[in-house]
Order: sequence, then C-alpha cells, then structure tokens
Amino acid sequence: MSTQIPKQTEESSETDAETDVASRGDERRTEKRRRAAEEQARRQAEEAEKAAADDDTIELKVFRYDPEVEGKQDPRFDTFHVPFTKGMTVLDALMYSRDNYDSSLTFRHSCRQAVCGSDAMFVNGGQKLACKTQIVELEEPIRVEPLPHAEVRKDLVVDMEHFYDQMEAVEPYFQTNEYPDGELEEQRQTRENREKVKMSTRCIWCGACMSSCNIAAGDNEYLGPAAINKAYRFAMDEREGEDIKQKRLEIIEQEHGVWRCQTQFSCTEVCPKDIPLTEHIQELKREAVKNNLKFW
Amino acid sequence: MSQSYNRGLIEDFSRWREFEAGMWAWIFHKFTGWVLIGYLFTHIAVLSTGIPAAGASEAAIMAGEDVYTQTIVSLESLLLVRLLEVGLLAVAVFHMLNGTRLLLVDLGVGLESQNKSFYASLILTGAITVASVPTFIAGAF
Amino acid sequence: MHEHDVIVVGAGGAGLRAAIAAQEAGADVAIVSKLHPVRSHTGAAEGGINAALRDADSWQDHAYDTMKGSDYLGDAPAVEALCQESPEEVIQLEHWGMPFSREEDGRVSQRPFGGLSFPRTTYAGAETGHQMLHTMYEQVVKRGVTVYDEWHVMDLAVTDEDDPADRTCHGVVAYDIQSGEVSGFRADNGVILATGGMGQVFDHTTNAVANTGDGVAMAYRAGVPMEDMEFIQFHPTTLPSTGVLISEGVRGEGGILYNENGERFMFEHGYANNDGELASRDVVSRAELTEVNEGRGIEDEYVHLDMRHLGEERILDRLENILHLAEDFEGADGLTEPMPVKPGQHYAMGGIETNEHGETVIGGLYAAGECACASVHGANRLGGNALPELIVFGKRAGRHAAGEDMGEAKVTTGKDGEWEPADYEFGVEVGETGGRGPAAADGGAVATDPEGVLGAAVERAKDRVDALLSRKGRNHAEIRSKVQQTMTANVNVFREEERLEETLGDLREAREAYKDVAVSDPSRTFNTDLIHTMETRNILDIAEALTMGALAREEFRGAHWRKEHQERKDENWLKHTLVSWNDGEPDLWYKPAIIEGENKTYEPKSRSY
Amino acid sequence: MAERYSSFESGGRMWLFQRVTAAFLLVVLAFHFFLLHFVHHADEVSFLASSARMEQISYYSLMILFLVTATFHGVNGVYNALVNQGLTGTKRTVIKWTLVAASAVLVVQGVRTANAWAGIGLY
Ligand SMILES: Cc1cc2nc3c(=O)[nH]c(=O)nc-3n(C[C@H](O)[C@H](O)[C@H](O)COP(=O)(O)OP(=O)(O)OC[C@H]3O[C@@H](n4cnc5c(N)ncnc54)[C@H](O)[C@@H]3O)c2cc1C
Ligand code: HEM
Ligand code: SF4
Ligand code: F3S
Ligand code: FES
Repeated sequence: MSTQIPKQTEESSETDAETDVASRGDERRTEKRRRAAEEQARRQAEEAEKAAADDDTIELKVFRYDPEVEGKQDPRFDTFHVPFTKGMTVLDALMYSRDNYDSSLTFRHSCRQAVCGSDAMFVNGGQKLACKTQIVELEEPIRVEPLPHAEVRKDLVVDMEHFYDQMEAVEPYFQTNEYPDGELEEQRQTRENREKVKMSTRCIWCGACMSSCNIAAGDNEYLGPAAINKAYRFAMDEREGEDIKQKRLEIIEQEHGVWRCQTQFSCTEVCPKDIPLTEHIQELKREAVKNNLKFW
Repeated sequence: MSQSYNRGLIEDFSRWREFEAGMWAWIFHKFTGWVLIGYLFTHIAVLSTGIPAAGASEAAIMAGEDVYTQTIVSLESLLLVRLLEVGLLAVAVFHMLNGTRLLLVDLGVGLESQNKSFYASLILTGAITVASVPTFIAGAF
Repeated sequence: MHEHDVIVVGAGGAGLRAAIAAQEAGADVAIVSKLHPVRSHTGAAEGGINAALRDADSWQDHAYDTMKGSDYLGDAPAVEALCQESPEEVIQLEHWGMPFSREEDGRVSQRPFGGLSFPRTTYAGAETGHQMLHTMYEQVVKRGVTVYDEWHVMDLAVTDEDDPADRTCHGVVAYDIQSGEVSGFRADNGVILATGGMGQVFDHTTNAVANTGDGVAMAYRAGVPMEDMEFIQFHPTTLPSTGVLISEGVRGEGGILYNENGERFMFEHGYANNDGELASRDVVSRAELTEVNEGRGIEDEYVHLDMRHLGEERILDRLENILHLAEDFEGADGLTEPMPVKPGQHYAMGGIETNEHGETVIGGLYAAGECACASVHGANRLGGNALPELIVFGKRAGRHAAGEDMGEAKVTTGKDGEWEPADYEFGVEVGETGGRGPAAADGGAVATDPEGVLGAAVERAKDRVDALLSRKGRNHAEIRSKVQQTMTANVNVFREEERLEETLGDLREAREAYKDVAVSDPSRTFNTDLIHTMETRNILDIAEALTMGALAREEFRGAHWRKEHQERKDENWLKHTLVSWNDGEPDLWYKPAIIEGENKTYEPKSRSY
Repeated sequence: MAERYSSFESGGRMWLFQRVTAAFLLVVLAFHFFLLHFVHHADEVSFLASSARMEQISYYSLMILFLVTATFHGVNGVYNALVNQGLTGTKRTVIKWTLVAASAVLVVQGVRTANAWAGIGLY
C-alpha cells in the first residue's frame, strides 16, 4: 500500500539534472543566479533603509536555504520589514515579503484559515500554524524557521514524507465486519460516541505535534502523536466493532507505538486544533493494558 | 533528488525557551531518575561494608568500631556529604511527587491541570527540602 | 513518463471520489495533485451536504428547490441526477466512517439551509468538508491508489483536430514541485479534471491560494468551452484581511450590520425593509458595497457585524467558533468589539462544460466538482449543494472513465445540439496576444498517436519552464494583483457595462505584460515562484472569459446583477453562455438550458422566498 | 511505510511494571527516608542498630523487596530512556545485558549485606 511517488522518479530526475549540466539553459541559469543574488542584496539594503524611516513595520527574520542556489546553500537568516496592518498573521507577513521583496521566498500555504495544515512552522521557538498566528501576539523580531526535526527542502519547506508514512501506518481507514441491511441505512452511532471521537477527527495533518515531540525526534520510527491520535479516532469509534478494535490495539502497541510516549505534553500544547493528544495516547495505553491483562 | 540540509543543532536553537511545563517535567524526571539509580548503586556499595563488619568481634561492634559504623560516621561528619544528602532528598522528593503526577496522568486523572501539578511538585519539593535542612545538617558542625 | 488507465487531476472531494469510483470499476488509477490531498480546499467547507434521506423528504423536492435556486439555469437532467444519487452517496460516506453529527436515535443529523423546503443538509459539526475530505482520502489510502502529490499539472495532451469534438485527450503534463522534473502522465482511458474553484481570480475570496482555476483554463485552451462563467457567488460576511468566512449563523442569531456612522443600513437605507440582515446573500453583499462606495464604509473598505448585544452566554453557547475565527484571523474580539466584514468571492457556478456523466466535448476528457459545470447550480448555488456535486459527479466521471456503460447522456456538449452564436461586439480585443503555436488546440500537438501527442506536449512544457526560468522580465505577482483588483472592483456583485469594458481593457494590458513575465528564482527545488507564474496565466484566461460573459448577459439572473438590466429575461436568456478558445480567439456562443426533467418540466417562477 | 514488527511485545507489561513498582516505591521510599533520617538520624547509624532492624523478618523482607523493585524500576527506566532516544541493534542488546548484569550484581550485593546484618550465614 503506497500512495507515494514511486522511487524511480527520483532517479530519473537525477539523470535529468545531469544532462542539464552542459546545456545552455544551465549557463544562463548560473548567470541568473548570480544576478539574483546581487539583486537580492540591493533590495535588502533599500528595504532596510525604507523600514528605518517607517516605524509601523515589523521585523521578520526568516530562515533561508536552497540546496541549488549559490549563496543559499549555507543557511542564513534574511530580514524583512513588513508594514503592519491590523489582524496581520505571520502568513500574511511572509506573503507580503514574498510578493514585494523576494519572490523566491518559499513556504507552503493554501487555505489561510487553519484547515489545510500546510503552514506549520517554527515561529519564535514554537511550532505554530502561520496563518493562525497573529503578529501582535509575538515578540519582535519574529524569527521564522522550518519545523525542527524534519529535513529542510528549501527555506521554510520541510519534507513531510515521513510524517505521511507514519499517518498511513496505522491503517487509517474505517473498517467494520457488518453493515446494516437496507439500502439507505446508516450505521447507528450514539451522540456520546461521536462526541468521544470528535476532537480526534479534527487533525489537519500539519505535523506540528510530531515536530515538538522529543521522543519522535530521537526515534524515527515512533508513530508520533498524530498517527496515534488517528488510531484512537478509529479504535474508539463504536461503529467498528470489537474484533477490529483488537487489531487496532495491536497496531498501536507495536514497539514504536504508544509505549514510546513519555507524556511530554508538548504535542498537546502546540496542536493548532486543540486536540488533547496526550490524553488520547494515555487512554490507548490503558486500553492496551486492560486488553493484555485479559490474556496474561 | 537534491540533497537536503540537516540543521543539526540549529534545530533545537531557541526551542527550550518555549518549553512548557510538560517538557520541563520530563527533563527533570529523567535527571532525577538517573541520579537516584546512580545513588542506589553507591548506596549499596557503601552499605556493603556491613559484610566485613559482620565478621568483627562482638566488642568492636558494641563499641561501634567496626568498618561499617566507622565508614558511615566518618562520611556523615563531612559537611559535603550532608549537603549532598539534602540534594538527594530534593531529587528524591521531586521524583516522587512528579512520579505521582505521572501516575495520575497515566490513569487519565488531571490531564488538564498537568502544568499546575508540575508547578505544585516543584514548590512542594522546595518546601520539603528547606524544611528538612535542620534535621540533615544537625550535628555536622 | 507514467502510465495509468485513468488519471485524476486534483485530490479534493471530487478528485478523490472519482479515483475511488474508477478503481472500483477495475481501472488502474493515479491521482496527480499540486497539493497533498488533505490540503485541498474541500476541507474548508463548513455547512453541510444536501441529501433527501428521510421518508418525509424526496429527491424530487430537492430537485425542485435546486432548479428554483438556480434561477432556472440548471440543466434538469444533471440536477435530477444530483438529487437522486446524493442520498446513496451520503450513506456511502457514512459507511466509510465519516463522523457525521448524530440524532438521539443514532441516525445522522440534518439541518435547515437557505432555499431548501426540508431540513436536508447533512453535516458534521462546522467542519463537514474537512471530515468528508479526510474520510475519502482514507479510502484512497486503503485502496492503495497511486497519488503523485505536489505535481503541478501544466497542460493536457490532446490530438490536433480542427473540431474540438474530434480531439482526444491522451494524458497530462505535470511539473514535480519537489524536483523540478517535467513529466508526461499517459491516460489510456481518460483524464478527469477535478481542480476545484477559481477564487484567486478575485482579490478577496473565501477560496484557497491554490484555487486558481487551472483545470478550467487547461481544458479551455485545449478546446472545451467554459460555461456560465459570469455566475459567481459572493458571500456577504468574510473577514477583510483574509477572506475567512463568518457563517450566516451570526446574522441568524441576530447579529447586526452597521456602517461607519453606526447606522443599521439594511433598514435605514432601505436595502431590505422586511428581512434586514437576513436578506439573501446577494442582496446583503450589494448593500454592504453600496455603503462603502458611498463613503460610509469603515476605512473605506468594510462594515461592522456586531453580535455583542447577544450577550456573552449566548455567543459562547452558539457562536463560539466565530469568536475563534475573528480572534485568530482578524485579531478582533467579538465579545467586546464589532467584527469587520465585507463581501468576498465564494463559489464559481460555471466551469468546464460537461454532460451529466462528466464527459467534455473532447474524447477521454472529463471534469467534476467545482471546476466543472454540469450544470446543477445554474445562476446561483444553494448552500450545501456543492459537496453532493463532488461525490455524485466525481463518482459518475470515475465510472465512465473506467469504461462503465452509463447510457446516453441527455445534456449535450460542444456545438452538438442546439446552439446559437453571440453577436456581441466587445470594445476591446480579447484572446491571445502575439503569435500562435503550430497546433490548433493550445496543449494539442500535431502528432496523432498517443505517444507522440504526449511527447510533444512534454517538450513544449519543458521549453516553457526553461524559458521562464532563464529569461529576465517582470514578476508575475504584480500582474496577478492587478487582475485581481480590477476584477474585484468591477466584476464583483455590481456590474455596469462601462466598468466591465474597462476591465476587459485592463485584462488586455495584463496579457501584454504577461508576455514578458519571468521567474526570478532560478531554483528547481520547490520553486513556488514558477508555479504561481504559471497559475497567473490561468487566472488571466478565466478572468477574461468571465468578464465577457458578464458583459454579454444583459439581464439580472441569480448572482449576476446588471445595472442597466434589472430584471430576469426568460424569453431571451434561458440559455447558457459558452466561451470557446478558438485558435487563441475566444468565441462566445449560447445553448439553451434544459428545464425538462424526467417526469416534469421546471417552469420558471419568480424566485422569492 | 513504518515497520510493524514487535520484538518489544512485553512493552505493555514493562510499562505496567514500571508504574506498579513506582507506586510501591512511593510508599516504601517515603518510609525509608522517614525512618533513617527523621526517626533515626543518619549520623547515628551503627552496625548494631542496622542489624537490630534486619533481624526482624518483616523488615528484612520489606527491604529485600525494596531493593528488587528499586533496581528493576531504576534499571528499566534507564533502559527505556536509552531506547527512546533511538538505541537500536547490537548496541541495544549489549546495553540491555550489561544492565541486567549490573542489576544482578546490585541485588546480590544488597542481599548479602542484608544477610550480614540479619545474621543469616549466607554472605
Ligand atoms: C469557505 C467555504 C465553505 C464552503 N461551504 C460549503 C458547504 O457548507 N456546503 C457545500 O456544499 N459547499 C461548500 N463550499 C463549496 C465546496 O466546498 C467546494 O465547491 C468544493 O469543496 C470544491 O471541491 P473540488 O473537489 O472541486 O476542489 P478542491 O477541493 O478545491 O480541490 C482541488 C484539487 O485540485 C488540485 N489542483 C488544482 N490545480 C491543479 C493543477 N494545476 N495540477 C494538479 N492539481 C491541481 C488541488 O491540489 C486540489 O487537490 C464551501 C466553499 C468554501 C470556500
Ligand atoms: C518513590 C517513588 C517513585 C515514583 C513514584 C517513581 C515514578 C516513576 C515513574 C512513573 C517513572 C516512569 C516515567 C516514564 O516512563 O514516563 C519513573 C522513571 C524512573 N525512575 Fe522512578 N519513581 C520512584 C522512585 C524511583 C527510585 C527509587 C529510583 C532509583 C532507583 C527511580 C529511578 C527511576 C529512573 C532511572 C527512571 C527513568 C527515568 C527516565 O525516563 O529517564 N525511581 N519513575
Ligand atoms: S494532531 Fe494537531 S498538531 Fe498534530 S498534525 Fe494533527 S492538527 Fe497538527
Ligand atoms: S510530545 Fe511526545 S512524548 Fe507523548 S505526550 Fe506528546 S507524544
Ligand atoms: S494556510 Fe492552510 S492551515 Fe495555514
């Protein structure tokens, strides 16, 4: 079961890059890179001057890195001065910087309303969803970095593959052995039960929790709070039935499963959807122990 | 695939400043746990002097002149050892209190007030430690 | 190159459903999406999914409501398919584990929604779209459908024939955002476009930054007409700085709109003397903008939505999520201050012309979801009707593409049935600037065998990327923002001939400027500058067709308001507007709307509630 | 896809033992501290007093149990901490057995001491 890009694309892109080396386009690109770097320096200087003259601006220090572009191969911080407007979020400030100062500034974003989970990043030392973080609540200068404990692809973009793998490792799909008869019959679920799983279904796969967990940082195979929460979402759904729950408990009990959690609570602290992750993990541990006691 | 940059230590830069209660509790619990197990080994090592002492004469034991009693008494007369003992008490008390907090968390009790219970553990540890100083230091001078 | 039976472009509700359906019908399916599936904008939908599930309700009633809501511009066969199949699709979602809100007896909850004669909006709290998107992605994971995520589809590979109806689509060309590789995806059976909305044509929208209408523009350039593009739904209460939607619930609970002078303008300026704040979406949107245009807006931009008088208790009880939204996205505390709101683009009723099986005029090319126009929403979409559209037409397109026999379609595509040319004279030249490529269809290729067509399309895409990366020129952001501004200023809820013409002029300038566009970030890794530059091209094409339709349609129907034409004109305008990219020149024409359903005809009535 | 094997089957059991021993230690450690620092002062400790206590069978068995649980709890805690930091493979096996050996030494030495006090000949 794989929903990832097959490995061969990686190889073919490598060969592509090689044949590119000799091409004219590449020469032009190198030249352009140099120019881009110069341009960038000039703009930064100009911009700093402008900002000094204007005091209603905020100062943003943004992590920059690009494996391909000269001058960005060694990570650095760039400073942007952005005019402040009421209600401005960190994402707004980043977009402003990109559209007005440096179009190569790269970060993921889409919905701007905390539902797509694209823009978790490290803001002033904490995992935050950029679109949901008001500038006024932050101390200046605002330091924006990519999520810790993940590989950086470029600027604020990190590799999410590992996170996705963990999410998909817990059989994250509904399973049941019996459906109600009748064509348009839904399965019944009590309000209490829906209430029980409600918070766990709110996860937007932003990865903030995983990035904040020290255990996940140390043990790459640890399922991590989000995936365990996903397992919780199904294990606690009464529509699935007992034998499926049995299977779910086995999954979360694996070596790198719930027992890894040391109740650091940082996942719960950073979750932008306020999911009580630690509580869910703890509940699964108890379920697992109870279940095991039956067999021991 | 382009190679990607591993930030190494930079990753954790400025992270500690945003640590919340749960994270500090985890770090302290770890630290105190390790100190305690370390102490357990030394403790048993020191107490083992009781083995040769058991072979000493009745009189020596009655007079408190056996190896065991001598070792303990001489250790206890050092101010440094007394201070270390106070430290040990603090470590043990914190580990116990926070351990209780963790046990409650495991039972799903008070997850909401986990930060408060951590602060409470800290304060109580401080209070108990200070209160026991007279007893621990008594007779050291 | 990659090869599959069916390629689905886009992984929102429509794309995921299509992929599942095609897979179930036995096809080898792959999804290609510029965002990871769970990032799709379907996740933003809050309200619910309309489905006639209960005994007291019937799909016929739902169809009637939908036809009426569409101001009789929906095509009855498509509307009936939607309403008939929505119930089974919703139950299907439930069987896949979607966590719907529940009644005491354990059945799924339904609530009333605007324009519906029965409370048939099935929901999962205030996050129906999120739950639906994730539930379907789970099924995709379960089935092991291949997903190429963060691949931006640039173009379609279609054969080069003069008549679009003779063309065949053999696949797509996509750019790997991670690595910068351009690659062909060959589809042996069909390509399904499910690229979602086009809100980024406007400055202020509830849509995501990724909603740039790529699929619509791609299909358009390949020869599929865009249908009913002038019909855009604007929502009256969105937060000014981000466009985040503040639900109608606030006004439903008694929230009041004020202008700068503290006047309750809905009444005091006579916009809606009976319903006030609760008048329909378009009426309130127009009222707000009139206030702003007449100088009574706050900071010349927005009005205030005040709910403080409802009292803290009631607000916390019923509108808690609104407090969070206003706080997180606007920095406003709804308990102590009024919230700023203004109208924002919300939904595009029009899109890629398809029949009720999702087929376009080009062989092997399908479309479903917000990017498609089947057409079920006509001139105005009812709340809660978009999500069922995703699953019903997603499934239909998926099955058809996988080769299932679904019978003859009743809706025609292209100039197949009855149609008439529009003889509207635009004051400004429209269409492609500069020279044309060798092929008739943009995205087409002179070759006729599938391999050749795809190969040629890949080559062209590679050249384009190379050119954009290596030359020097303007930044696209400037052009994009000009287009968005002119569209929001002139083609929003108010439409006047003069200003529409003016916009066509602005768009012309933007097209000229776009000829010199270049990407300043030279990197091949995650070059979002490049992606946005390509998207801007799509925004241009869509903005133009949309404005043309708005100019030509001289009546007031549904969401389309014209200053000079204040009534619905059924004798002349019970027809769809279509714009075809004819060799780089937009060609405007019409085809009649189908109001005859299976057993009944939906006679136009006045749309009053 | 993350592997889903389980060489750590007893994970749940070890986890549970860690908690159970903790609960036990909580009581006994408090008792221990109280007895040896507050009731009797540490500097007044003598072989005589120690052996007097150890000669009571209940105290003796409590202390042995204390020793065993503390050793298990402490060593298992250290092992878990290392494993959580990503200790794997041969290294892990080596450390595991080293810890087991150390525990054995600790327990044996502790029991011998207790025996010496209690006057049990086995030391
Ligand atoms: C705030 C909000 C609230 C709403 N509430 C409701 C409601 O309550 N009820 C209701 O019925 N409707 C509602 N709607 C409307 C409904 O949500 C949308 O119409 C619907 O979700 C669109 O789904 P989709 O699958 O067509 O597109 P999307 O979910 O937008 O998905 C588009 C997909 O296409 C991909 N894509 C786009 N371009 C490319 C490209 N060039 N290459 C590759 N992939 C591409 C994207 O990555 C994405 O995966 C709401 C809309 C909004 C904005
Ligand atoms: C007095 C009562 C005690 C309580 C309530 C207690 C509680 C706990 C708990 C709950 C844990 C598990 C933490 C986790 O896995 O998340 C733990 C870990 C630990 N304990 Fe204790 N404990 C006590 C005494 C001791 C003693 C006497 C020792 C020393 C021998 C000790 C050494 C350790 C060690 C080394 C760890 C592992 C720390 C780590 O995670 O790195 N504890 N304790
Ligand atoms: S659990 Fe919370 S922090 Fe973790 S991925 Fe989901 S939404 Fe993000
Ligand atoms: S931060 Fe990690 S240790 Fe557990 S409580 Fe959260 S998963
Ligand atoms: S942009 Fe979607 S979550 Fe922030």
